[in-house]
Amino acid sequence: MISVRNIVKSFGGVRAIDHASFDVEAGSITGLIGPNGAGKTTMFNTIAGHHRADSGQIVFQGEDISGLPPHELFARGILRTFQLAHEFPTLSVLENLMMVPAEQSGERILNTWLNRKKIKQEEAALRQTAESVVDFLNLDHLAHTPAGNLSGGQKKLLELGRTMMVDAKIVFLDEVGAGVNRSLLREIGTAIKRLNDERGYTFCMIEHDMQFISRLCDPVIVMVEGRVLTTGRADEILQDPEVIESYLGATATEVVT
Amino acid sequence: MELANAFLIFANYVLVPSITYGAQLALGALGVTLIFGVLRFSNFSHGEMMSFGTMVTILVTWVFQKSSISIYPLPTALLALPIGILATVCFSLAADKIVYSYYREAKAKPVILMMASLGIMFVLNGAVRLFVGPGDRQFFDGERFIVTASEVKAYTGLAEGVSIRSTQAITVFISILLFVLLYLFLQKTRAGTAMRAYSDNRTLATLSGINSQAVVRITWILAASLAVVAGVLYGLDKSFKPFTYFQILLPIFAATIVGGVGNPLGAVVGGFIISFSEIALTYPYRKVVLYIYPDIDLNGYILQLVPTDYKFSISFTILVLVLLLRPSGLFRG
Amino acid sequence: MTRNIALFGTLFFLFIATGYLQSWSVTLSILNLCLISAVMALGVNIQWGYAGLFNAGIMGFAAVGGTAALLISHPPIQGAVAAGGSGILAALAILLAAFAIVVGVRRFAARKLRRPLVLIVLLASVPIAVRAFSGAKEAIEAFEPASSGFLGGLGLPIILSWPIGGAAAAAVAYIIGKVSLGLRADYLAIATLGISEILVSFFKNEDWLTRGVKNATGLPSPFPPIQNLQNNGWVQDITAWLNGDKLAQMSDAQMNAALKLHSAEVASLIVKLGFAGLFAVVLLFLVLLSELSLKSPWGRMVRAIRDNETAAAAMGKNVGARHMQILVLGSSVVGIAGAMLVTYEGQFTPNSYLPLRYTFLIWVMVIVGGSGNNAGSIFGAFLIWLVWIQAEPLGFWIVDMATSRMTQDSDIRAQLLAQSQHLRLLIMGSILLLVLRFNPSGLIPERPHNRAK
Amino acid sequence: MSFFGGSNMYGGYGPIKILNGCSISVEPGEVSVIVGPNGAGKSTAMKALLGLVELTSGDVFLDGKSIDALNTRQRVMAGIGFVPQTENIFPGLTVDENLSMGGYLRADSVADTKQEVFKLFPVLGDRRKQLAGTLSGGQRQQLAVGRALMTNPQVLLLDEPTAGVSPNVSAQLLYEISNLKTRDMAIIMVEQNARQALEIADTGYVLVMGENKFTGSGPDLLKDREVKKTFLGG
Amino acid sequence: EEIKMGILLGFTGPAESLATNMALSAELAWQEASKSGLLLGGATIVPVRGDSTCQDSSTAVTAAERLVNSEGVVGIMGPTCSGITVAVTKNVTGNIGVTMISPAATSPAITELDDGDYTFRTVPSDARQGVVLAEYALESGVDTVAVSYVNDDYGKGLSTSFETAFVERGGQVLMNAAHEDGRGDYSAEAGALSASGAEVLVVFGRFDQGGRGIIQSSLDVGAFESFVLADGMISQVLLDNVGPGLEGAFGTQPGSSSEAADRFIQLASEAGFDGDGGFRAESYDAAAVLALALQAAGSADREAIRNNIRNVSNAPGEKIYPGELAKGLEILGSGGEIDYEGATSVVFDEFGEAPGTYRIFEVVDGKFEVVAVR
Ligand SMILES: Nc1ncnc2c1ncn2[C@@H]1O[C@H](COP(=O)(O)OP(=O)(O)OP(=O)(O)O)[C@@H](O)[C@H]1O
Ligand SMILES: Nc1ncnc2c1ncn2[C@@H]1O[C@H](COP(=O)(O)OP(=O)(O)OP(=O)(O)O)[C@@H](O)[C@H]1O
Ligand SMILES: CC(C)C[C@H](N)C(=O)O
Ligand SMILES: [Mg+2]
Ligand SMILES: [Mg+2]
Repeated sequence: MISVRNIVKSFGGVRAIDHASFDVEAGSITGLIGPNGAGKTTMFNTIAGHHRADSGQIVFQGEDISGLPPHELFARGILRTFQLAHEFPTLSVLENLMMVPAEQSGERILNTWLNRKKIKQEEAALRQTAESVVDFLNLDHLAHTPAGNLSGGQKKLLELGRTMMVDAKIVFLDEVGAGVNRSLLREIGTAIKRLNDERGYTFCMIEHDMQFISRLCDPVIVMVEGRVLTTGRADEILQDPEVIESYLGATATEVVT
Repeated sequence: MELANAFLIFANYVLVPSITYGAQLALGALGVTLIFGVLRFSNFSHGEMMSFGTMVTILVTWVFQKSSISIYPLPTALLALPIGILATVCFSLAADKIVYSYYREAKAKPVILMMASLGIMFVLNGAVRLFVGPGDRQFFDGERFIVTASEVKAYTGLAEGVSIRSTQAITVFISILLFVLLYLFLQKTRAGTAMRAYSDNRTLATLSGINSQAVVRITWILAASLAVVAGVLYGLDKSFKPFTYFQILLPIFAATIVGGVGNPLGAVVGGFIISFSEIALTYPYRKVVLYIYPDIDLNGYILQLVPTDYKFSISFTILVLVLLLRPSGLFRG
Repeated sequence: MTRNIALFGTLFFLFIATGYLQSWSVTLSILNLCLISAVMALGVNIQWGYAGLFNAGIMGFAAVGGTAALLISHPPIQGAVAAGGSGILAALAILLAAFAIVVGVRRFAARKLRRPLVLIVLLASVPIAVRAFSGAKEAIEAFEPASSGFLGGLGLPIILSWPIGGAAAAAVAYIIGKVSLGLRADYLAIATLGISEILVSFFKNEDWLTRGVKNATGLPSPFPPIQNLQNNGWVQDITAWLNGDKLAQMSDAQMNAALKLHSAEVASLIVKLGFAGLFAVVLLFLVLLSELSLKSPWGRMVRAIRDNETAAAAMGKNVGARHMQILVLGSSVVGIAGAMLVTYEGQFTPNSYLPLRYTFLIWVMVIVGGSGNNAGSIFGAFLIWLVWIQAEPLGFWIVDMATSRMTQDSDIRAQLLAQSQHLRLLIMGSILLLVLRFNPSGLIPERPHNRAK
Repeated sequence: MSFFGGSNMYGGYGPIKILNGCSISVEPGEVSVIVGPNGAGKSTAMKALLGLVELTSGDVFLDGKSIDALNTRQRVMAGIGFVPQTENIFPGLTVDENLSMGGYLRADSVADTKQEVFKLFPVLGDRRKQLAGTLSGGQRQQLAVGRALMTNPQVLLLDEPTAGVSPNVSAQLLYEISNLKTRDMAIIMVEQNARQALEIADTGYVLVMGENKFTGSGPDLLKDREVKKTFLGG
Repeated sequence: EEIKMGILLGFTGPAESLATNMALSAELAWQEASKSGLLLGGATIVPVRGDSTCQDSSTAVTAAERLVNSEGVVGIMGPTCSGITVAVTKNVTGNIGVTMISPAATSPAITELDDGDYTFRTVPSDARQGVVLAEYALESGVDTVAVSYVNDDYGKGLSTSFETAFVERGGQVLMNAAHEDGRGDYSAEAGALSASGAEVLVVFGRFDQGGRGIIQSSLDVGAFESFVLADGMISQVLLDNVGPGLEGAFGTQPGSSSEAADRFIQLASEAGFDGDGGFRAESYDAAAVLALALQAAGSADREAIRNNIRNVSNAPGEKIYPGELAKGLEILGSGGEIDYEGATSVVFDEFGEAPGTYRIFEVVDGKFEVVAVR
């Protein structure tokens, strides 16, 4: 579905991505792991249009999308979450969700003057969706709180919730799990699976929780120092000595079980 | 010979004035940039702080002059300067205590602090005029020129000369000195790093044991001192008039921004960019060119890029152009 | 809500008090400027309060609106048009033609040829245009320089200039936006401030167009001149009715004199009321539009962009386009206000466009009133303008009171009284600081949007 | 009474009450771990211990004395180090300067400690001159912990130190933290990575809605079925 | 009885440094009239001040309204600046019918202003000053100049009338460029003007603002040695501040008899302020004319005052000079006629302004000395 070809991205002297290539198959839940500073977030930022790659190409469903701005990628169904939560602090949790869908007729200023009725109907529908997402994330009691007042983990949940507001084709999740309570993370995992099964979302996720990765992801891509080290099924990867050496450390096996 | 003339005329009308004016702007911009860098707001009262400090300095200078204390050939005002600085430092610390600290603690948005500084600006503006009135005040004494154009002409036998005022030399000297000191202070000392840390993340600074009140105090002391030095030097070179101190705020801000707010080096470079663009771009180069190419027929053209009517605009145009190429100023803040 | 009612109530009371203590005419003058300021503040609020755009170029947009009022309403000056109109038109035509050719070249010519061709076209056309233009400019400015020396305007009703001023400001804002919208807050502020200085110095120095610093006075008013109005029967009737008690006790001659005096006052009151009505209609209309947008997904999107641009972009919002839209809308509102102001004053004086008055003061209004909230900004505009005007007599009064213990001819008292005008800024500053101290997010702050039902 | 902690803490953000009588404490040479669902008030409790959140009632004590009257900076000077959950570095300073700021209060030389930190997190050594704001998420986290270690405190409070840190580094980090015990440091740590954290915990707290729900030694809690199911993800 | 009169001047803003002494001068005249006890059988004039800002017409107009409508003044001395004078006339005084005499607004635009004959001025229009100055300059052998004017209606109007007259009479203006008041630095202007090749610099500005800045900068770099000045620049303060560089410069200022002018300066210094400087004598005269017209009107009636302005200040009648207001009041009180001359030879023509007599000053030994009157 999305194909990353030979991307290079440097910041001053630091080469964050160094000729990395990989594919994410339609319908898969692909994991992206690697040690801190491997270039995973930078890769997401590049795909989602927040950075421009120094060289290389990103192809989405046959179209070269390198260098397109974020809002156009969104329009094509490419969504992402942020590793450091990017909520809209003065908007309520519900509003944070309701603002997500694009092409809302109420976002056109002329409509807000001339076409109030249509807006009202759309809003009602949106609100329902948003409320169900809020329920799902256990944030219902905070639906009307400004998102800036959420706890660290709650903000991460909100990040995830936003991807559930629209029919995305592919969602890039950057460490949704970090800081999220493990019991809740289980449920999130279930939800991701469901979205994948029922709505046909493709996922590509960065995560450091190996349990989570091995439960959900196939395949798993390993990045190290800006390059793709290897790709494979989770259980294979977890046994790979190189991966253990550079990333998992001695406790790896223990974690998986 | 002719080349020497060309150079002298260029130096006299473009180089020396630009350097002086640039240094004056740079000194002002250093104070603005410091407040922005550490306390994170644009201090609109800076011009009035300059004016206030200069006013005190003038009053003290008069006392000195009456009791014939002097440091000839240097202007007496330099002797009175510390007292002006002291007064302004006291004022700004008081203003911080009464006004700014409240918003800092309430974690108000920078724009609120900016508006508060506008309030301080209004108050100072009124207060200075209540004290000394709105008129022009001359307080320069001492030797005005180091060398005048006619002296140079007589000495060299050339057709052109260049004049250098003592105030110009003092201004340039002091601004270089202050800039170097400030730079070293911010980059090399623990207190300097603490100031930058504080501006980056206040809570974490407290958590690291940095005394945020001390940081704020040092910042105001530095900014107020810079303001008074800038104000007095400017007043010595031109004259003291409250209204101009408000007007000069705009080019000072422009200088700060061009260089990149929060960056002392940027403030200095910004000051010179503004001054050069005002002076060098509006100067008619007819005579300079004629010295170099005596035979050329200029056909009545005076070779002025921009009329002086637009000199303010030209410096702003440069500003916008610089920002287009480097959206956060020449040196990142 | 009760708080807002209390605040607006206080304001209302202050206006009434001004009416009783000073005069209704003063009250209405202040009110009209308040209304105009409120429209400007609304424009700033749309930009800063809704979207976090730091536009410090308010002055420039007000000047653009003001220029529109001049150019729409001033009768054309035949002599000047005859002297230089054709030259100006020719210069314009040449530039337009050149522009058309450049556009054509960029679209159709081979890639390699584009740059050289564009260069050639520019090099050929610009000097000709400049020559035609400067000749015309000189001719126009030489035409009766003391009384005119410019082209004049179209001689159309001045009210037309309100929408046109708005549109012109919008167009200017579009260009400014193209240049400066990528910048971070403080940088955007100084860039817009700079560009507005450039605009104003253009209006100041291009005499052929605006008459420059020689000022264009006597612009037609939408209302009949007071001198005519005061002689109208119905005005006299109203005057007689209003002053019935007083007039009854006078002799005929006295009565006629008094009637004349008072009818001038009444006529000016009527005109001011007329203006107040027009301004209020504009203000309400703009507020209505702005509230409709703010309380809809558009408003939500804009606030989201203000909160976090990166995330908004990732959620599919075209941040650049929205910023441009808001800059254009807000500036056009300011442009309308600029045209209204020139209409009200009946003159265009480019020297009066000063950052302190048009940029900082308006910003103070928005922040003191409460940014992000239209009611707040409007309240701020009313309050600050009232204070701005009343600080002067207030300053005098304070000094007078404070020194009343001194002997009548005390030197200090005299000195302080003589400088009392400078208390205006001091008082203004103190009030600003006091209000901010007790209401850091403004007197009527942005409503938290969390209780959306 | 224990060495350091808060007892019966009530408080929150202005009118919003978050803590409802929770108590947390730690002894020198021991590690206390707090776990709980998102929004339970864990971070708030930590902030309360530092004086960053105002308590309406309850005590914070250190070494047998109440330190309620001390402000944040004074508590830091009394020897409490803290790594917040977010905004825990100086983004505009270099890595090196960040660490120096960590050692700001120390009179002795910080060079040795810095070397230790670099040994623990080699990547920080490689990036000494890089601006901290441009580090990757996990690198930031390492820097944040490194900064707190620089203070060489008596009491160390860590709010989710391993969030976003890769498994090998986070395992090592926890190992180092348990090593700090030998230096008689008292450590309180909030963790979502609860299994590993509780393993090294002398005391574990489960916080729900601002109240202590369960308290016990780390291994005990790990064994508790209910705790396991509802908070540790089964 | 207390009768209120307004003083509307630019107390804040770019002309703020002029305002204080202008106000004192006006108040001096009113005090004189009130103290004499002869005014309308013992009435006193109470001055009320208003700030015209010199730049912001909205504020100025509201201040004027306050004076007229709430303070109920019967006449106004002011404003300082021409633009504001027009605005206030159009929006307030011209409509309501309150006499306003400006001591400083010199723009030619005011001559034919549609003011219901309520706006007067004790300074002549710059249209005339430009001509006088141009003629004198050519006579003194100055034929090639550069002009620097302050960029407002005053500077612009004056420089235009000067250039026209100068060129018509055979002079050459190599550069005619504006400067702005209140800027931080004027070396750019000085450089550009000197590069024009002219030897003499004509400055139409303000002695404590840009005008002074231009001269200072020119002297500092040695750009010019000879200067020609206009009324806004004639002030001892300028000479004191700039030093000997202005020696030999000459310039014009409205007014005729120097003797009368000196009388005013004398009066001022007795009252404790400096009467020598921009527009102070004019302010005294404007205020005096208002007081005398009030006396002639016989009551505090706004229209009657207006109708008597010319009666008291134009011939025929006994000539009245500064300090002689009591005498004037007395004559008027007994039904006689006066011709108020004042410090600046006050006459009002059909447009309500002085036809313009100018004193020509030259700087000799650091002082302005009158060398001619025309
Ligand atoms: N703006 C920048 N300037 C300089 N270096 C940068 C910048 N942004 C990222 N880097 C560097 O690029 C490398 C890759 O960072 P990235 O955030 O992609 O890592 P990551 O794989 O997401 O790591 P983590 O698991 O810790 O989140 C890091 O070494 C980081 O320090
Ligand atoms: N600044 C604030 N203002 C108002 N409420 C806040 C603020 N910060 C946090 N809260 C609220 O306090 C509650 C507890 O927050 P806290 O950060 O202590 O949770 P936590 O237990 O640390 O959660 P997490 O595991 O997600 O970090 C949350 O419901 C949150 O909404
Ligand atoms: C103060 C003066 C220089 C005012 C000037 N004469 C004018 O008409 O505006
Ligand atoms: Mg990352
Ligand atoms: Mg937390």
